[in-house]
Amino acid sequence: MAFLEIDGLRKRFGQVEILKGIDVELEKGGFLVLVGPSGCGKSTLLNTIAGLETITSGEIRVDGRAINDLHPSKRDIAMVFQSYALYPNMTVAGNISFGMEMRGVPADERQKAIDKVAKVLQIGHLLKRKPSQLSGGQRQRVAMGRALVRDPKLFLFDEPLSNLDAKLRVDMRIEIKRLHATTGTTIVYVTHDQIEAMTLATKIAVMRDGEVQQFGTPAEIYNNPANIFVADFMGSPAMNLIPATIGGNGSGLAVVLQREAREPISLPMANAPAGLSAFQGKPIIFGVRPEALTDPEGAERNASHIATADCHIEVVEPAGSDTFAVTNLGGKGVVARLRADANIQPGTSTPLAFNLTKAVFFDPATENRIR
Amino acid sequence: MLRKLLIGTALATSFVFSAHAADVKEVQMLHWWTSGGEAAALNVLKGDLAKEGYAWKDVPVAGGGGDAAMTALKAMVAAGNYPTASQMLGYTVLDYAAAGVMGDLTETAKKEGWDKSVPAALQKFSVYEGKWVAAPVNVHSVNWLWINKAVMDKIGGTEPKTFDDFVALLDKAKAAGVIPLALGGQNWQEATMFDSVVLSTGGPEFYKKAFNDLDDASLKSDTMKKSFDNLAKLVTYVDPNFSGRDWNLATAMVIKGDALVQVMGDWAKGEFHAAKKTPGTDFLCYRFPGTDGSVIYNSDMFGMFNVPEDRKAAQVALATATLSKSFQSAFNVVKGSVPARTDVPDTDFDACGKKGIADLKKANEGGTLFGSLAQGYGAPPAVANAYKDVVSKFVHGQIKTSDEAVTELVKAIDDAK
Amino acid sequence: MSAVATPARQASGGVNVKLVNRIVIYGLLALFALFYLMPLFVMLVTSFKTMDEIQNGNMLALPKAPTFDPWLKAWGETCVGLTCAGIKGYFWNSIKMVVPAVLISTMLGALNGYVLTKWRFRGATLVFGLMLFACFIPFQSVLLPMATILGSVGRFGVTLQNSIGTSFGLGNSTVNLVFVHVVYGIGFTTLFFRNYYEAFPTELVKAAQVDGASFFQIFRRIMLPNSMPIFVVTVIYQFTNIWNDFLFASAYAGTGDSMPMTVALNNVVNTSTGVVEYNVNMAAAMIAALPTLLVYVLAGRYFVRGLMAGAVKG
Amino acid sequence: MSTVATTQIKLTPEQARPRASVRSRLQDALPKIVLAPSFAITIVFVYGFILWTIYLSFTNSKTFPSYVITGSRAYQRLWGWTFDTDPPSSWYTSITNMGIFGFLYILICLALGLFLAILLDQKIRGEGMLRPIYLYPMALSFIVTGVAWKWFLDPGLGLEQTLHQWGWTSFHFDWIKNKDFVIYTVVIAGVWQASGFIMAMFLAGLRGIDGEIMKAAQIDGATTFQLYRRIVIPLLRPIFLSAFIVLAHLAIKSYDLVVALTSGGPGGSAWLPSNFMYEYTFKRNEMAVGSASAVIMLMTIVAIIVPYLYSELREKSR
Repeated sequence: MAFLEIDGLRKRFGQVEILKGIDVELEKGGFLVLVGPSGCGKSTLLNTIAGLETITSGEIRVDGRAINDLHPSKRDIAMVFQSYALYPNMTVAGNISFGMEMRGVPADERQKAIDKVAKVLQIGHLLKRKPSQLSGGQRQRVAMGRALVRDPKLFLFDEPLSNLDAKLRVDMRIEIKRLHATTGTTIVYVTHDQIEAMTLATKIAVMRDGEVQQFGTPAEIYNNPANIFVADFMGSPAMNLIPATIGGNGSGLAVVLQREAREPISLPMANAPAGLSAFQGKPIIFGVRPEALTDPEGAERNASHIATADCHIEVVEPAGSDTFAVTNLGGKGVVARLRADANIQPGTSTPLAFNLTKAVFFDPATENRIR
Repeated sequence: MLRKLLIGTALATSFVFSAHAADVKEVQMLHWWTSGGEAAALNVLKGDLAKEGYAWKDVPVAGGGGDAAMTALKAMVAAGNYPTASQMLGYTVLDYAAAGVMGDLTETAKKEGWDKSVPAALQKFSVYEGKWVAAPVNVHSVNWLWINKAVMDKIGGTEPKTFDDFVALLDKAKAAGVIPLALGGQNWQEATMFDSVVLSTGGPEFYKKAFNDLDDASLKSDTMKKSFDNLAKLVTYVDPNFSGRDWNLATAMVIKGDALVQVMGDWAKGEFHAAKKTPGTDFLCYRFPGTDGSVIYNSDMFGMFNVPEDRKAAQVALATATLSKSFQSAFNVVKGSVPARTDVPDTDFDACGKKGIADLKKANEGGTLFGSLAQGYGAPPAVANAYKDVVSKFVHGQIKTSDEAVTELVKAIDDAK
Repeated sequence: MSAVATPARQASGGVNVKLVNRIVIYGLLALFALFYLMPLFVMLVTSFKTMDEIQNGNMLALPKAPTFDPWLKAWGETCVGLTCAGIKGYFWNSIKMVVPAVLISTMLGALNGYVLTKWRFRGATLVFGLMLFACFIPFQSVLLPMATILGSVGRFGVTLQNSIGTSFGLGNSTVNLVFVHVVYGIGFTTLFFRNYYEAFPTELVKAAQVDGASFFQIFRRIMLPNSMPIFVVTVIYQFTNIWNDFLFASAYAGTGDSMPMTVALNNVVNTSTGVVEYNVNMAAAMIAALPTLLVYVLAGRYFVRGLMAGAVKG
Repeated sequence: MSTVATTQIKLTPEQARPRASVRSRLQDALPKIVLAPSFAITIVFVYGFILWTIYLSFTNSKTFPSYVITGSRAYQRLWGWTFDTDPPSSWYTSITNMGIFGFLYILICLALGLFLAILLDQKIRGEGMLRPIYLYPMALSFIVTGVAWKWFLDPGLGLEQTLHQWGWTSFHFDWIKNKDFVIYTVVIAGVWQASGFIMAMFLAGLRGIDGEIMKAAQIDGATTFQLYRRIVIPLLRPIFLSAFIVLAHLAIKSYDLVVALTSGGPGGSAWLPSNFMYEYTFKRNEMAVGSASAVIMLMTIVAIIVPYLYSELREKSR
């Protein structure tokens, strides 16, 4: 039995259904990231877990106990908000200990807890200040301190890093990861940033329009996206989604990619997914991540199935650690990720290796994965 | 239904109060006499009652010539908290009596002989369906001229006996460079003056028919039209800034000699007294020309409410004291008005007061004591105010001709009836 | 914002243009200050004149022989009805009515604003709309029905008094006035607080909920301590309105022992057929207005700050 | 997870429900419970009384309320008076005055308030002194200031006489004595009383505007005038609306203003509907007509305010 279980959760505002039957579960000590574009319902889902919003139907269980009807304070959770939600009228110490005060914890115990958390987060020198006297990063730390001090069963983070600048965001991300590793708490974390999702999560739920599109480990989500939306949303640069057709090639199936003013590329498929044969002669969406489309020398050695084709390079983007090259396939710009020192010029043709082991196929009608 | 409701609340109140056995030795008095002279006059009554052991609980609400007080009274009655007595004017007493909230002082009236001593014209308002419901405090009369004697001497004027005399006198003043007529351009002042103009123009019979009986033919008549013409004539003698002026400022113009004459009720005398002026030497009081022998009156009354039993004794004491000869004399000497009973000796009154008392007696006996329409003693408030509207609009030019004024007057009074 | 306006002027003209601009601005401000101060000036000079001087002199002229007598008379001697002890005694009546009325209506407004913004429910907007529209009812038209209800409540109070020995203040005219002002004040107080709390971060409330604070604890510990500006605005607004109310005060509390200042002042100022002492009236008026004037001058700074903080933002 | 296990888990909260549910239901209802008294008294003491007034307007109530329905005579009379323009009926005067007064009062207060706020926002030394000077009129009751204004506007006592004494004898200002202009003096005194408060609202709004927006506009080459017209004033839109509500409510309730300043004006030419209503209800003992006029006033307010409230609140709730 999982630690956090969400069963068939629905949430309706009048006529509008915000959450359309969410099923998610998370093991103890896990780190669940809810990710999706704004308006997908991820924050609402978090709020229902916190008890800040009621649910229309379904059940939320923590540690085997249904908590849907409990007051937020009775759910044994702690929450870090996007704006940090520090009480402006209280000092840092007051902010951290407010929850304990509400539960009637004696003053000396509160002080001990404050000191402990302050040490962990290195905010001891800030305890007497008011939130308005703190920098963004400091506020973030205090907000986390307020959550940590409760030692709850479940931590909830609502886009906690989105108000920080890029550098600080990376630092805090690492900090959160370290905190998770050292304290072993269970965390549910909302973000719209797929990098945060990939780096922090043990489980990711990709959401759109009040539905979970895919639920799984970061690797599953990344390598086996369930549909075009997930494939497109996760990963940076995004997966190349190229309109293609499935052609027969005597022995087996082949992916046919149209090119401008040149004959199409035909990539033979060795271990095509079973469902693909039904699409013979029909259009599909061919998905390949930039790192699976590279120069033949840089191609993954142990990949079982690589096809190479000459491509016309339109743009070259050296990014330091890698070089990205843009070619045109199936009427779309397609990004290939080459080694940093790959020697290619825009306007020339060069062979590119397609790692077809990592390629995925989607039905353009349903947008679902063809398996 | 309202009546039932009010009586119901009164009963409830009296039931609750009947639990107390002892009488409440206190009178609660709503009034709007808050200025120095008026308060001093009323203090006489307070003192009289104190001598009999009754405390005076003052409920003064000034403003708008009693408007604010009447609003407060309506609220108090709606709440079922009746005062022992309230200062009231004319038809208001009858309205409250019709609503069944007034007390009954008939016994006291019989004992004190009020039926004989109080002029019949006043009893029309203080007696409702044979029951005494109010005690009249005074009689004001409004058809007075108040003249600055120094100015009068300077221009060589004599007492005007007719309207034409009056116009001639005003012309003299105009020629001498003083403002002939001091008028406050507020509707009640204009209408009060018009009361006198109508009495002067049409005579007592006409006034009664038009302004007390609201006789349609009289209201429409040429005499009424002539009255408006006369009013228009008078208005030509007014200074340009008269509009909106308070009556006491107009009186001050006469006192200072900026103006010759003011047409105003006898309360104006208080202003002369306050300025340490004496009648005969500093100022003159004449009847409005052509109205000698008649009195247009208004009267302050103390309406007596249907208070709980334990407060009735105090109420009787208040009513008795109010109509006692000594108080009537003392009060009215200060207030400038004349006693509400005709058997009070005039020894303490000044010349104007003495004349007022004599005039009242004569008018009462001769049947020429008429209620002032402008002051709410000629007709119910709806009509009186409609009348004031028309007069004021005529004075200020919204109504342009006397013909139109007569038409409007008839229409307005019909509408309000 | 003003900080950025200045460089623009510098850019578009030289020092002279800037100087002329400043002179024009200060000139206009001073001119308007004169316009606003004029009636106060008239009242002030009049209150130091003798009646003779008022009647014979110019109203804008300074007093030739300033006298404090009108002030002394207004304070301690002038007649309010038949009691001639000045208006000093009516301060207390007003204060004991105004203070509870202001506090209760403000607290209710704060609670309502809190519920309407942070605990939205179906129909909350309609409820607010209905309460806001209530601000517009003409008070003259509620005078009588309200009196009827207060009367019944008063009789119930007497019954209680007789049966259990206390009326709980029912029927007491000060209590009545407090009630009336609360009833007709919550529309505006709710408007002020709702607009303020609308911009108040909801996450703070959520955080407090997670921290285990109850409905009232959140209000007391989180909302109220952060509502100072709007509190000042509302209190000033309510204080002014209730202190200056005449209609309800005269209708429900005209009797001497609970008569508020406005009624007393009105009784001094508005005489029907008596001599008007303008100097005393003006002095009495200033004395009566002193608390509100003081509140405006002292709290004016917070007032603007409070309005700024959101009272007008919506 | 077996079916049995599921059942067991479901059982526990099921059993605990009676106790937890009463409390939690109370918790859920608490906000509504808190709001309920305010809402209830509003319903009774505002809307109940409005219904009462509407009822009375269809009776023949005179001095006291009468509860016998007698039809719409009060409205017929008001309707008839609406077209009595020569000579103007009191009702016609009241409603035309309301139009003139309402329009000018609100417009001038908004314009003057905004103008003063902009001036005061130019880093003025002595702002702390000027602000209360502009604000104080709101603190005074018109019972008092009315007298001062009356004197000031009186040609024989105030401004005109003073200027004549100073030698400017051709100066003429007698609006308060003129039936066609007296309503404008009411506007002047009304503006004097409320414009400072509106100034404070605008000043607060100006202080709340993000300085960066202003900087951006200046970089775009906007002149000071353009800056205010194109950027600042549009940003102050919500304050215009709030100020409008405050002013509209003050305008409709202006009663003592007219009484203290003009005693109704020459021939009743300064009346506003609230004066009309008070006169008929309390002075003329025609309560039905007074109530009908109150109902018409309220309906007018509904017509003006409700669309605003609707659009404002609908936007907000989204």
